[in-house]
Amino acid sequence: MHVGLTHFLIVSAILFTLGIYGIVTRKNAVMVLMGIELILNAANINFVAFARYGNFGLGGQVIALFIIILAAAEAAIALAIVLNIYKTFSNVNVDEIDKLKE
Amino acid sequence: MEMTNLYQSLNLILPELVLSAVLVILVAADLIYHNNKAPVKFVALSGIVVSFFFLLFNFDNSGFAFTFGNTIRNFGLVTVDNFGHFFKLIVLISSFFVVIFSFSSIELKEAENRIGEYFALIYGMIIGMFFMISASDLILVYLSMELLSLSSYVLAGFLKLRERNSEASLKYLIYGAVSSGLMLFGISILYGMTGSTNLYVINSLIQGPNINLLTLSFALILIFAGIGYKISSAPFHFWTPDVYEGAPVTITAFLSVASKAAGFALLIRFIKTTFVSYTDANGAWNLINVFDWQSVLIAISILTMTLGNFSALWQDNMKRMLAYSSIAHAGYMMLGILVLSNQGLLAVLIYFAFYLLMNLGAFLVVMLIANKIGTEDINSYNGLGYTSPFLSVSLAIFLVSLTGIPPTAGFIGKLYLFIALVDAKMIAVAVIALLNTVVSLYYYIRVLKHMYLIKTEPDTPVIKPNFIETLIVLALAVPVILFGIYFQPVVDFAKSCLVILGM
Amino acid sequence: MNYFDIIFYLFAIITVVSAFIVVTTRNIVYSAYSLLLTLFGISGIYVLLGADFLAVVQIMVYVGGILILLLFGVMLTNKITSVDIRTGTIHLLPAAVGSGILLGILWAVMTWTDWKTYDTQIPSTTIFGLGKILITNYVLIFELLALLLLIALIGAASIARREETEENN
Amino acid sequence: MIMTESLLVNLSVVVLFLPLLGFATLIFFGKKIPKLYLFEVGILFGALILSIIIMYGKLTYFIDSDIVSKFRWISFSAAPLPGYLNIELGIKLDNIAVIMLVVVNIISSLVHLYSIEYMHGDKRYSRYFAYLGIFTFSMLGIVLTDNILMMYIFWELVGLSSYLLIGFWFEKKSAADASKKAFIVNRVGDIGMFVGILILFFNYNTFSFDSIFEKISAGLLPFGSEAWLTAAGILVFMGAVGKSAQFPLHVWLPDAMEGPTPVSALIHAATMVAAGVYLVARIFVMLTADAMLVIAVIGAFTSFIAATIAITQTDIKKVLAYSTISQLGYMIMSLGVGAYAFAFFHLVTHAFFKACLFLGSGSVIHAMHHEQDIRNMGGLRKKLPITYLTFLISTLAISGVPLTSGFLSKDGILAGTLVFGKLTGHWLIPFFGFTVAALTAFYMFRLVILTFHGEPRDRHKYDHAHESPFVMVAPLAVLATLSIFIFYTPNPIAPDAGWFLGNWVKTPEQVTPHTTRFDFMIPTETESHVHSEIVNSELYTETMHWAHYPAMIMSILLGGLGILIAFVFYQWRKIDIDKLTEKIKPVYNFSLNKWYIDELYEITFIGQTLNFSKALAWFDNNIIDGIVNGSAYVTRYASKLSGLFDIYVVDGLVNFSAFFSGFLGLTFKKLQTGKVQTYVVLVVFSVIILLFFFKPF
Amino acid sequence: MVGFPILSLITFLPIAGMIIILFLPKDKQNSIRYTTLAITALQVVLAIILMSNYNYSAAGVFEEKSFQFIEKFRWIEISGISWLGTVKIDYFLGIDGISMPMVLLTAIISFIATISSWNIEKSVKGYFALFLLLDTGMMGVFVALDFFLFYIFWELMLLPMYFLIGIWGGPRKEYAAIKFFIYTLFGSVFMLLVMIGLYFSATESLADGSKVFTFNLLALMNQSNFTPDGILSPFNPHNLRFIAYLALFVGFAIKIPMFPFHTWLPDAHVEAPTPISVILAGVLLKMGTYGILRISYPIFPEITKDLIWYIALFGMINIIYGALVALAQKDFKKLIAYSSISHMGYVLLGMASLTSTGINGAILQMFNHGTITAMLFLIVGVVYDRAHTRGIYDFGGLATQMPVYSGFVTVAFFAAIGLPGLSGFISEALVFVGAFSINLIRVLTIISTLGILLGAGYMLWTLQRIFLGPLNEKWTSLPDLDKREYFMFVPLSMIIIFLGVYPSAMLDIMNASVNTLVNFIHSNVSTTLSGF
Repeated sequence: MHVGLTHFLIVSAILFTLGIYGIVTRKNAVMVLMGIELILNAANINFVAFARYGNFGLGGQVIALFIIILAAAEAAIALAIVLNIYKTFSNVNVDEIDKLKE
Repeated sequence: MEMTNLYQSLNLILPELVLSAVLVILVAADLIYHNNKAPVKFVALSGIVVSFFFLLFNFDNSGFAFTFGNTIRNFGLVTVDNFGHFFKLIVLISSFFVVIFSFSSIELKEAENRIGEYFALIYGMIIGMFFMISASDLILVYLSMELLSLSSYVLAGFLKLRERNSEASLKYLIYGAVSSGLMLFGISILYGMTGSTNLYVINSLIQGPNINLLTLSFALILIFAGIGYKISSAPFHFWTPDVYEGAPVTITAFLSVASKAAGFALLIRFIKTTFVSYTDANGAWNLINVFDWQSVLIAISILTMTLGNFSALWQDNMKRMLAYSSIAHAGYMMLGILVLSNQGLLAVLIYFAFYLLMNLGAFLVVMLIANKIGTEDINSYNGLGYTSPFLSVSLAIFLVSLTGIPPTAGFIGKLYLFIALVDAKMIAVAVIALLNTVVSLYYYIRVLKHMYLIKTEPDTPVIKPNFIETLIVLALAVPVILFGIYFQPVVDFAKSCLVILGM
Repeated sequence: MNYFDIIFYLFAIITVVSAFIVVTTRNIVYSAYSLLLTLFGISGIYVLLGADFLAVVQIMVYVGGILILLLFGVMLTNKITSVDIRTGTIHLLPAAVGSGILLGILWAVMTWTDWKTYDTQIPSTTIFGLGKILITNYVLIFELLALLLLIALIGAASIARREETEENN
Repeated sequence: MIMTESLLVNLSVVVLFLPLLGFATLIFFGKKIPKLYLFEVGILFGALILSIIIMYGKLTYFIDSDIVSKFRWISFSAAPLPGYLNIELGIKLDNIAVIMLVVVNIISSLVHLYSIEYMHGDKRYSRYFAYLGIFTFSMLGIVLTDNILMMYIFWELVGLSSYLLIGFWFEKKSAADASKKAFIVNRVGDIGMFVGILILFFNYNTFSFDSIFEKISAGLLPFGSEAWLTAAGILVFMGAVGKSAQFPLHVWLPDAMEGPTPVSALIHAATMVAAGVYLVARIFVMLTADAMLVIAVIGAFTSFIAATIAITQTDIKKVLAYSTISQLGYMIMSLGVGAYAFAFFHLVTHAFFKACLFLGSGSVIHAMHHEQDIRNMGGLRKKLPITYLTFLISTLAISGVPLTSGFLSKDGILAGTLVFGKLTGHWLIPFFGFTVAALTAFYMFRLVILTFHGEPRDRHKYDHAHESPFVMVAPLAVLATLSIFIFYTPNPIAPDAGWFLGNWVKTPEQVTPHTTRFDFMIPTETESHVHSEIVNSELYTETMHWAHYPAMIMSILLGGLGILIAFVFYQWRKIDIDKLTEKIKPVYNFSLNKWYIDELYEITFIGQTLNFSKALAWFDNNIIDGIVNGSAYVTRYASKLSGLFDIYVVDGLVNFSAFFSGFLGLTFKKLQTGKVQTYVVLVVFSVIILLFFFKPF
Repeated sequence: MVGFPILSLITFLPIAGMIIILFLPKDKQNSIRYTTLAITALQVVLAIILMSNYNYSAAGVFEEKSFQFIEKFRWIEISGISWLGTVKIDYFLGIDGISMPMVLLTAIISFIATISSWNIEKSVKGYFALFLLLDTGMMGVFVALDFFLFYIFWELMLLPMYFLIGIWGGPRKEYAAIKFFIYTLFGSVFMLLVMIGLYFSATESLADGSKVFTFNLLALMNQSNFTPDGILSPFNPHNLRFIAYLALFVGFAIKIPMFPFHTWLPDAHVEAPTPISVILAGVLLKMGTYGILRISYPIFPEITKDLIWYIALFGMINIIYGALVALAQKDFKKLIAYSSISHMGYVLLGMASLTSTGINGAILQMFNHGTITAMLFLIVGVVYDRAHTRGIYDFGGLATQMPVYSGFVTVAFFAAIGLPGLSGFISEALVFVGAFSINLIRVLTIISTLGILLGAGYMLWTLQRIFLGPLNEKWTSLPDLDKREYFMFVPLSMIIIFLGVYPSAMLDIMNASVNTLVNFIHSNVSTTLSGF
């Protein structure tokens, strides 16, 4: 079987799933952020692959570009928040930060 | 793209441009005025007023902005229409109140020197919302949502060293990032199926044959997860109570009204533009038969309101209670969407107009009380009705209105929703919603119970709002009653805002 | 099986395996470095998909920016006594079940769908095209992103900046 | 004086409202103006004079026609359902009405007079006279009405005044109990009467007696069936059962003796209790044979029960009370057997001598300082000669000794029962009748002997006893005089030879269809009769003649026997009464305890109703409210789970369904763990679930 | 009087009073009280003016032109969108023979309740402000002829009532208040749904010939106004009229309160302060039955006719059940509360008959029950004020101590028992006469007559336990009525006696309307039931 669109999509699917898995299971906030990055990348692969095989022009790549930039911005904010959490709680274990509940 | 087109486009997004400019000015002003932040506040407030006027001038101005120029893609990234204007108005008005609230918030006083950043981030939110409201391209939707989200993540944790602020911020961040990630993945699949991210283009393409419905449904549900998170509808609402409770009350108020409004505008536009083949003479929307939006919305709406109401019963924290209440209200408002008709849309618009007043009002009063007693615990409201009659009466009005009892505006909002439901012959849904209303009475009335029915304790404080605060409370409370009795202007106005450019 | 396929599988395996390590290893530093590999792999896939500029951006922004940020995050939020910084896991079972089902669905979605595909053209450089499209069709988004970055800047600074008054608390 | 119909009507209206005027005056000004009660007494005597004028006018000028005057009370004009509807009230002056008018006024005014002294010094003196006033008003209303609705209205008002008067000394618990009992027991009968009225009104669309009778005689039966006519008759009769203290509703009357003695004389002997008899007389013409039989049996049985109870009672008023019940049973029985005129006659004669007896007993009680137990009396004839004399005359009358009024009326009734027995084969009724005659003579003389004869058993009280003053004695004298035959007929052995029965009171012809009557109640139309007042069949007239002397002889013999036994037992002490009672202890106790009827009611109706109401109240508090409130268990469960749960919210909340909301609320609450990753898991699962729910395939 | 908005005046006068009170300083308690008194007195005057100008022959019910004192103008009008049509809501007031007695009752009871409120000491200002707001709500319900307006007034009462019970009530006031609120809201949301359903099912022709959907009750009564496909339209073969009727009925039944929706009533009554109990029993309960007569009956005549047996059945249950439960009560006020349930059963029974007599009786019973029960609650209030207990067994022999009071008690109790000569008798008798004339419910009627007996049972028993017998030593210092209390009892007693003797004074007012209503129901239904 020749490598085609589906193969790329499956890679992205696996990345997406792993991203979700990582977000849910990791205690460390930074690790959770890594999971988020995986999801974004999975989406990016989709965009680029679809654009390529569907002959949709450069739209997909531009979108991927935007998302990369966005990811950077998000990471910046996210890490700032994580640092702040660390200052407040002295750890960054997401599951221990549950003062707000009911 | 030609210059005329660009010029026209810029003309159409003039309010957004004004806001962006003010944002820059704010940043500059913040740098200039190091010690005295009053000018910054002034800039923030006046920026909103100015863009408000621009919005009004722009009111009946509608069209597509940033069109791609070629024939198939002559629908632009941005659709400016009265529907959008309505929601932008909601956003601006609530921003106006939130900015004013911020002036008197005790919480924010401790971060006085960062107030410039605070307002800048609020502007970020506003701009994000504006684009969310009028975006007709999924990528713009996604990015504006992210703009909104990033600003609000920061604002939720704005008071850095407060535990609950930081926690709210982190939770909001993770939850938001996942949701938007899901949405983005959904968008990417949709893109793969249609080759476009433009709603209008997608609309025309999914009408064609060979659409894999499973894939489409999957993509749509992922996208809905993103939107559902913004409007905090179940089962994507989990962040809401925690964040609302943790965030500064001004931000909570803002999130509960403006952010929700933007989310609803997006949801409505998304469904209306993408999935409606035509609107018939009776105002009913004829869905393209690819996805059963109605069933999904019915299920989610009922789940949302039930969950919101029943959870709110248990809450002792006012903000948290109002958070659940706002979840329930999201459920009510979805009732207006799920009938898939202009009738329902009208109901949503009317509801939002009133929701703006009563919810902001409730949060404002909660904040004024918290300013004095330092807590939002309902149990500490005991006897407030006697020591602080003005605030208590106002809060009572807002809560009664939220319950939806005449003669308050909340009743009219509900009335229109139910009118839409009955007109669409969805009696069973209406009954469930009405029973929910009855349930909601418990927790709203419980606040009144604490304020009035429980004896004044010796340490019950006397809260006297200052002149401006009184004025603002009145500005919210009086219309709640007034529109409850004479609601024609609001309905007339909402009626003129039903125009969604599209199919 | 031609070269294209082999290269694809190579990159795909790198990506997937390293991603798997990212989310499973208990050592945070390992995890971070695996992410580096993943991002490289993805960059390679971009190349295979004819997105040369994107591949470069991927490496520059992700590897050069985001990953470094993450590493900083790891370092700043842990007592760096050794490189062996471990982290716990939670929700293993529901996460595994959920991810499994999700993957199943995705697999089905990706394979069953009759994607519209065309013969792929010989890739050519995309920089000019991208550049043009950025300042025409997507100019609004471009500007919006600028705004977004500004907000991110303000936000991040606002949070991370040390406040003397607040420090005193 | 020229009597016109309208004059008579106007006068009767004046007579009707005079006592009410007295009532209103006394209620509002009684306390402030001293001696106002004299005004009330004066009013009553005025009313008496007027009523005598009315009787004179009616019986002189309009003896054969009834005077009816109506006015419209409520008008529903052209109502679509049930058609036209007007409720009219009115006054009907016929012979029995005007006679009753006089009787009521005589006794009432005498009682008023008597009470001046008897009630002297009571702290609610004027209130007492006010109540007497409203009673007289109500009673006159019953007498004068021409329709059954108004009858019912005044019927109830009489009940009210009776309630007020029985409970006049409400500080005594027994008095308060008795008044309540009287009212409620009466209400039981009234319900029947009310339903009967409903049946009549529904079918005839009128309340007027005359219109109803006209329609019945025209062949219109209730719901087209004779059974319903019977039912209507019996139901209305139930009213009489209550008011006239017939079995099984007789239990209130003995207790009613808790009221002041003049009240007992007026209400519970002479007038109010007679209202039932009057009512049956009013509806007599619409009674079917079956209904009459029921009435006769109830009457006979009542008279028997009451007589058997009376022989063992030791309270002077109780004896008289049971005697009253017994005599009322006589009257009812008499109506039931068709001896209409004799029933009414007995009503009148009984009114006088029983009032006399009660007032006499009042005099005794007054003299003995509120001692009522006859076992503590004795020998009082020396101390109270006038009282004794009048009391004795009345006792002779009630015992049916010749030359008294009682002899005349009782004889007629017994003859009527004999006839009835002969014509229908129901011999039990005459048997009861004669037995009771003997018993009556016995217990009445027992009473007289124990009270007035022999040696005083309570010296102290005896020594202080003295004859009552004039205002108390005078009424006794008047009433005793009225117990002499001469006022009713010139021939002491032929009651119908006189004006009373010969001219004034005649048995009316029934209006029910012939098939529903006793044969003897169907008039023979072929011949003209000498005794034209008896409109029954010839056979009946003949049998009546046949029965006249046997009945008279038997009643004299039985009465004499009863008297004799009484003397043997109590005066001459030939037989030790205590030993005798010891021998027949169960029977004695049965009688002494009034056949245990009160206890039976207490256990069954009253007790069970109360139990049922308690059960219902529990049911209401726990089940009805509980269903709505959610079961207590769930409430507990829910509040246990959450200490935060505000109890009032729970209670209020669960007004819908505690389980639902409690469960839901808790589930939702569980979901909100505060751990963001949990939320994410939930979101992922939600997405998956949503997909499976809304998959398009 | 033509053209003068007297109905608006009588309705909104209390609001004006409320505003005045809000501007009065808190410590001027007496001015606040006198203001309220003046307002309610003025209301009584206005009600009397209304009555003296009332045309006895004009029927109303379904015909706009025979309503009186009509005020009608467009309140909300939204037009201009094709698919929406014109939305209009009228401000439409008017009275006929069904509402006139209720308006009078409301005015009188408010006035009496004001006098009775005199000794309220806690937050006087808030109390009287809420009281007046409640007054407006009550009055509005009885004069509104537009469903929307009706609903607004209906709900307007909830909140003041909640506070009045909740703040000035007894020990379990919060529970009682929330229970009242929830129950009523539960009922009224269904009413809301039916209201909307009706709105979409019928159109009204405007002056310009266009047809618009309408909330106008009179237009909804005209079956020819219904659209062919409206969900509540009789022309629609799949209409939901039956369900809507039930929903509406539940809404009203809760207010009556009808078994098994009655459990809020004892709680609310027991906890409410005396004047509020008076209002609650005197006026609020009447709204349920009034609503049925004004809305359910004429709009759904055919279903009404199908259901009369059930209505009568519940009437009977109310009568018997209420009385039996009352019999078991040990709390004086609770007993009166249950007696209310029993007495409202008569109203239901009378209405179920669908005859002029029955409905006349029912409305008269509404009025009479209003006055009698008001008096009974005042009686409880008087004794509670003095003795601070309501336990029936705590008393005894009060008649000796308080003779004047006991006199009024006797009048009220006997009126409640249905003693002739007092007003209660006439209405109960008419109810029975009316109900008895219908085959279908005759048996139920006969069973219901037991209520007369049970009523006498619990009332007299209570009278005996509290007022008769030896005086309980504890209460030898209880004072008799003072002047103020005297003034509450005298007018009510006068009304009770007057209507007992001359019921036509009230019956003549409603007669024409009731006849028209009965005619209307029967002529609108083609099927005939046995018994008619």
